[in-house]
Amino acid sequence: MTTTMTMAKALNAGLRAAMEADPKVLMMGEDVGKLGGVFRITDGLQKDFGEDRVIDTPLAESAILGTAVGLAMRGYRPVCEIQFDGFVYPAYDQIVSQVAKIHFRSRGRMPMPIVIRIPFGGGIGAVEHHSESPEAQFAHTAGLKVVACSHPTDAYWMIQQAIAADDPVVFLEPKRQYHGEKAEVDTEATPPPLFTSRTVREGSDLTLLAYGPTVRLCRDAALAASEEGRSLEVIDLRTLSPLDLEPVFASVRRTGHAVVVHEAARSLGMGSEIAARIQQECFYALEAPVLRVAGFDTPYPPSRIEEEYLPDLDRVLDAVDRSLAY
Amino acid sequence: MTTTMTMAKALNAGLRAAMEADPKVLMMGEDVGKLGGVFRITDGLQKDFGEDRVIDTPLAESAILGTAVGLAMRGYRPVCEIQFDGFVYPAYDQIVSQVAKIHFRSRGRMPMPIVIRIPFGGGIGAVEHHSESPEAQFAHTAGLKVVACSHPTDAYWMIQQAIAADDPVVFLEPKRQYHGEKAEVDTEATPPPLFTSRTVREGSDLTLLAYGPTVRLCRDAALAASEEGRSLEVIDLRTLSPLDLEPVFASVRRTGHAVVVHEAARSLGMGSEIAARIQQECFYALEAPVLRVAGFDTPYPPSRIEEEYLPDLDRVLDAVDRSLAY
Amino acid sequence: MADPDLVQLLTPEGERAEHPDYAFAGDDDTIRSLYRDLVLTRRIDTEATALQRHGELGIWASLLGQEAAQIGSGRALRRQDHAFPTYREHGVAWTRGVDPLSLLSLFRGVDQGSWDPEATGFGLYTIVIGAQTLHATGYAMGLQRDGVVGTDDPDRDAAVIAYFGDGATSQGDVNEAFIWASVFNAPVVFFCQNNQWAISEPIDRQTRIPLYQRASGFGFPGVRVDGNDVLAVHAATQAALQRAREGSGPTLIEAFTYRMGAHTTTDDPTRYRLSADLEHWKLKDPVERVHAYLTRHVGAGEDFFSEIAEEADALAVRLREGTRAMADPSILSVFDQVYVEESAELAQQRDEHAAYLDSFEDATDGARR
Amino acid sequence: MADPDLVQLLTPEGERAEHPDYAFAGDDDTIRSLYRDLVLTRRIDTEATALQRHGELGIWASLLGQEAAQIGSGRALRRQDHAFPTYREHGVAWTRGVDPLSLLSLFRGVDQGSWDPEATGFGLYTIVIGAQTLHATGYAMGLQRDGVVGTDDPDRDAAVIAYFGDGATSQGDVNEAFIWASVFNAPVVFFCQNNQWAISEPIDRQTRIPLYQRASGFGFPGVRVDGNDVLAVHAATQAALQRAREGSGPTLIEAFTYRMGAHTTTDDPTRYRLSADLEHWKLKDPVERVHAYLTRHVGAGEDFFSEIAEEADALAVRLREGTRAMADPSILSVFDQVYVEESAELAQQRDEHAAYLDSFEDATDGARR
Ligand SMILES: Cc1ncc(C[n+]2csc(CCOP(=O)(O)OP(=O)(O)O)c2C)c(N)n1
Ligand SMILES: Cc1ncc(C[n+]2csc(CCOP(=O)(O)OP(=O)(O)O)c2C)c(N)n1
Ligand SMILES: [Mg+2]
Ligand SMILES: [Mg+2]
Repeated sequence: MTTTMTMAKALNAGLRAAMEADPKVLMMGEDVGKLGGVFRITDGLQKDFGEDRVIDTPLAESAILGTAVGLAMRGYRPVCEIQFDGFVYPAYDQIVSQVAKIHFRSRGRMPMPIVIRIPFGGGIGAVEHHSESPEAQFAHTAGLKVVACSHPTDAYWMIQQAIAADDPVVFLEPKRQYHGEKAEVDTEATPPPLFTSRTVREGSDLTLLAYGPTVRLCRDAALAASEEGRSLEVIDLRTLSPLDLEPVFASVRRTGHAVVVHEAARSLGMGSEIAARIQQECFYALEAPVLRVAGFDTPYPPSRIEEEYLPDLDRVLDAVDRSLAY
Repeated sequence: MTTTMTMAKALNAGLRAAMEADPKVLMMGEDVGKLGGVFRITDGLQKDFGEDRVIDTPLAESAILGTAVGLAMRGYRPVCEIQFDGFVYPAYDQIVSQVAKIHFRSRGRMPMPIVIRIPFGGGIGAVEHHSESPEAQFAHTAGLKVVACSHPTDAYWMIQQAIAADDPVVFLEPKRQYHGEKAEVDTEATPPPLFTSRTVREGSDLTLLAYGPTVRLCRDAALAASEEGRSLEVIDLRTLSPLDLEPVFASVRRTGHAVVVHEAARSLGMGSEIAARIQQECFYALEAPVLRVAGFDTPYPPSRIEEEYLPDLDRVLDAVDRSLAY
Repeated sequence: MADPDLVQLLTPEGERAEHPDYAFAGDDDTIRSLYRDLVLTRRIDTEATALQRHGELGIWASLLGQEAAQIGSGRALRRQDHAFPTYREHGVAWTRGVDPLSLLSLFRGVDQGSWDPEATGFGLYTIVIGAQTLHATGYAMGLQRDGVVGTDDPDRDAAVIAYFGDGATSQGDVNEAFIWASVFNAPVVFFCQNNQWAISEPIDRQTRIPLYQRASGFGFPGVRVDGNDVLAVHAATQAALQRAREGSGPTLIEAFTYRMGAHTTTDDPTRYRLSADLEHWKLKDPVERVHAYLTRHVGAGEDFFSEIAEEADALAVRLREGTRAMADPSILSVFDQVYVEESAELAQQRDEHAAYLDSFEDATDGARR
Repeated sequence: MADPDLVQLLTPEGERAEHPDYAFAGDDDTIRSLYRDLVLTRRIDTEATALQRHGELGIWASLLGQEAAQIGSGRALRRQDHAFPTYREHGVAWTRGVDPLSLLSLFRGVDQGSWDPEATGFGLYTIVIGAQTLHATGYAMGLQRDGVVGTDDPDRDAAVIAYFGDGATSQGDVNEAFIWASVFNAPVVFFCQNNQWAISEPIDRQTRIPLYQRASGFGFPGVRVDGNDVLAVHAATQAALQRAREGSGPTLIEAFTYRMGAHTTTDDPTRYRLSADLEHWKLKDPVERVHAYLTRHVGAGEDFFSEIAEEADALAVRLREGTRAMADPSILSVFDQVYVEESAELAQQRDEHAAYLDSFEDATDGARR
């Protein structure tokens, strides 16, 4: 059965399916209940599953994660919503020192099947702290898994897979696309495994690597480039930790060129790890250095200039030009 | 005048000199007063400068940094001691969303001359959370500067330079070496600028990049390699944000080979950024991929096996072999 | 009957009330002046909301209903005191002489706060809930070290006031601020505007007892005032600030009020609260009761009120025009204020981007793809 | 004279005392059994300290002086209750049937906690100060959702106890745990061992009023008990646990005690505290007073005491030998327990390292450089 959905609706439907499938699944966070979250991703869930399973929490992110740990120890599968990317940091300690480490600390006795949902990325005209891209910090943290969805179909399946996974998953949702492009979601299809990347568009001249909000940008760039006779392959990384780079290496071995695109600051962003891995695995195949199009190494700017700050079609194509001209 | 000092003593002397030079300099942290810190780095300072300038704080890292922000706004220069690397995370929000961003937010009106001292790295036989290497997360955060000292002379000067700097500096101290190798510190010398890397040993076959605890390891590796007729150049990065890579590029252009060594987890560790930058800047000069010797992508292990976990001479030399054999 | 645990000096009907511990320190002229503040503050808010609707602001956080809490407390500050706001303290900003246009530029997305915190004694807006309460406490510790607490010199002694909401009381940071202020006896007044809501969550999601009682657990006094009564708020804040300046340490003030509008312009409160509540609180309006008092007991007439209305109209025009005239910053400016001492690395990143931008200028048609 | 704000049921001299609200629920046999616990716990501690001195443990956190606080509270737990410790609750571990050897293996650096938290009802040691108080609160919320609170079935109703120190009360996490427990009325007992010190910092760095009063600010009861009086601790904990199990929500217990030893074996308390304090607290020893009571009022004789002493000696031997016999884990094991579902990426890292290690085996002399 296929239904046309925005990403917001797809996530909502995915969460609902997960709650129906397993009574141990809980939603918790600020405003997730009656309001259905500031983005309405949990819309209607409290009404249908009750206040014990969809918990409007006190305003304290460390406690959202800290109590989720306790609930997980008791056999629950908490899905924590962080209202905006910039507000995950009060919970950082619980995430990196507890959520990420308890399975290891307990020698496997205490799995932490917690999902941390984070609307991330910019472009919504918001004030400070509402447009951050914190993924690299989590991907650097052993014990966490980190994924990002980029369109409604993935959103629908990936959130269910993340909830079903027995490891803690940081689940990144490109908030700018919540209410954007719709897609036909086949709710009876068999989705690909969660921790896999996926080729979105095939091409032979250069490999464009993206995740979350930049997948669509890279698709657009590939389209624009094709009009100039250039064939770009676009890969949606989907999983940032673990990385699923074999398909990337295979692609780069064919194209000889790679450009990574993300909104997070360039230094120590995902692009750094991916470039480091590609140059190691595809050393002789590379015809140009791996290039990165990313946020600058500055705080996120005031929103009136965020479109100039964020990677855009021109900057991606410029990098493509530079790589191919190398 | 030169004095023989351990790194612990050198830091202590540097802090004392900074407090003498500027009455606005404050020390704050858990146990920094009467006890002089669990590593005795602030030994004797409270006695000489009083409880108003050397503050034994309540046990709350977020508040240590949060109040330091307020003190900085009032014109003070707080030097915050985080007792162990693993305990910086409760303060993470204040560090990345406040300390790092207030200068930017205020359009330059509010500098944040705060130093965050963190004893970091492993090898001291400690329990969990006492052997972490959190540097990459701070180096990814725009608005912070991040440096690491590796021996007593640098420790003496760099801490004073960090305190004198008008930007927030995360100051990483390789705790394993606090009471290790002593050095003759010339307290009247003119130190190199803070945000510069330094060539520790010249060589022509391969460039070894290190900082903090791995500098000594790489020096030892270069020595061992020289006995096998290999000439390794060792660069102490010293500054992790900003990076000072021009000397590194120059070196790699000569040697064609580079290996980065750090204790932090490999994925998204400093090595990823450095590899990404080297492959970009030295593309044609590289004769082998940039290799990384780092902590594994796992939590830090129980201490009885930490020596097997940490990068050691064999692993460094193995990477050197692999690079040169490429 | 009056609630014994709620300080009230002016009833919703506009009648003065007595309280054993608190008295309003001003005269009727002061009240006229506070009334003007209340009206102008409300007008700033109305205008900003309209500007947001017209697409001139990205978002706006309305203070509707909280005017008295903000004006009463802001006017209790002395020049040398320092306020640490959240994102909703437009009324306090007004009392500190911050040009409302600089609030609007923030919500427009032109900058993140352009006023001078030291010159105005009004810190930058802080969006991460509760973070500023620690900054306030640290600043207060700085005052202690500067020797401007408890000197008995009223022009010298200074204090700090930290604003936060009911929701914020659940954050670790706020509780740590309570602890530090108590342990160091810091000259800080914790001013909680309990507007009953944290976005969609009612106060019972944050506490099961009245918030002002939180202070007792940390060893300092807490008081609940009618947050819609500008006289009571002024009196209670003045007393707490005086305690702080004298070196007697922190106080928690809970200003019991109500968020009459949406959380921000992107919020839809009809999803989570009843309009009956709003009706109830309309009867307690903070501006109306001063209007009633001034009319009935001070003989303020048409002249007085219309003069203020004109001033408000003029202010609204200035805000409207000023907002529309605001220039966007240049993208290259983002590189400039990251550090005091720019790094070569970042300078290179800026230069590269400048060159990239120039490449479009150089292109024959000057256009991007 | 008895301190009215301190629950005491057995004086330092070994005399029973009355309290209007609390009574010890056991008989003299129970007290004999508690005495045994106290002695054995102390012996575990002494032995571990010695093992550390001999280089067999990396570090040890002594509970000397806190035996009664731990045994009294631990023995108040029912099988179905769950305890969340810090790193010092060796006595509580004992009451939960955790083999002390598994505490030693942690401090030796062989693992990070090898007992089964679900089977023992005793969570893993948590070193980040305060973090476990939130885990405890979440676990308690899980009990509520499992329907094992307030059912009136004593074998079913369960509660949680969270241990933490005086220093920990300053952490945001602990205060957030108080808030959540209060808002959700969670069945959790917050058990604070106020041993007067957080490493070198005396209690006045954390609070200016008695800690048990903290609870009132959050809307739940707090009580201070003589933490060196095993009967009082038992009674107060049992009452608080019962409240929790019945669905009446959280309680804060402050066990007023003293850290008689160093913070850990790496600490040197002579740098920051006076020996006079120690002398004062020696008179309040938690073991001695039970000894005195048993001797004077229960007629426990040589037999009883020497039997326990022998048991302690045997335990010490077992710990010594068991510790020395502990095998180090293999380095490759660090890859195994990072995730439930291993990733291909990490498997590759393990395989590479295994191959690297093998390369030494293959080398003619098998030796590394
Ligand atoms: C740390 C953090 N978490 C979440 C948010 C998102 N958020 C913004 S305002 C708000 C509610 C604040 O409620 P309250 O403290 O009562 O202040 P009010 O908005 O009512 O003035 C939330 C959850 C935030 N800004 N910071
Ligand atoms: C978040 C954090 N900060 C700092 C430390 C280092 N540290 C370990 S124990 C301790 C003092 C704890 O004092 P208290 O809570 O009174 O417990 P006690 O050790 O007295 O039992 C400190 C500061 C830590 N473990 N965690
Ligand atoms: Mg509110
Ligand atoms: Mg203590």
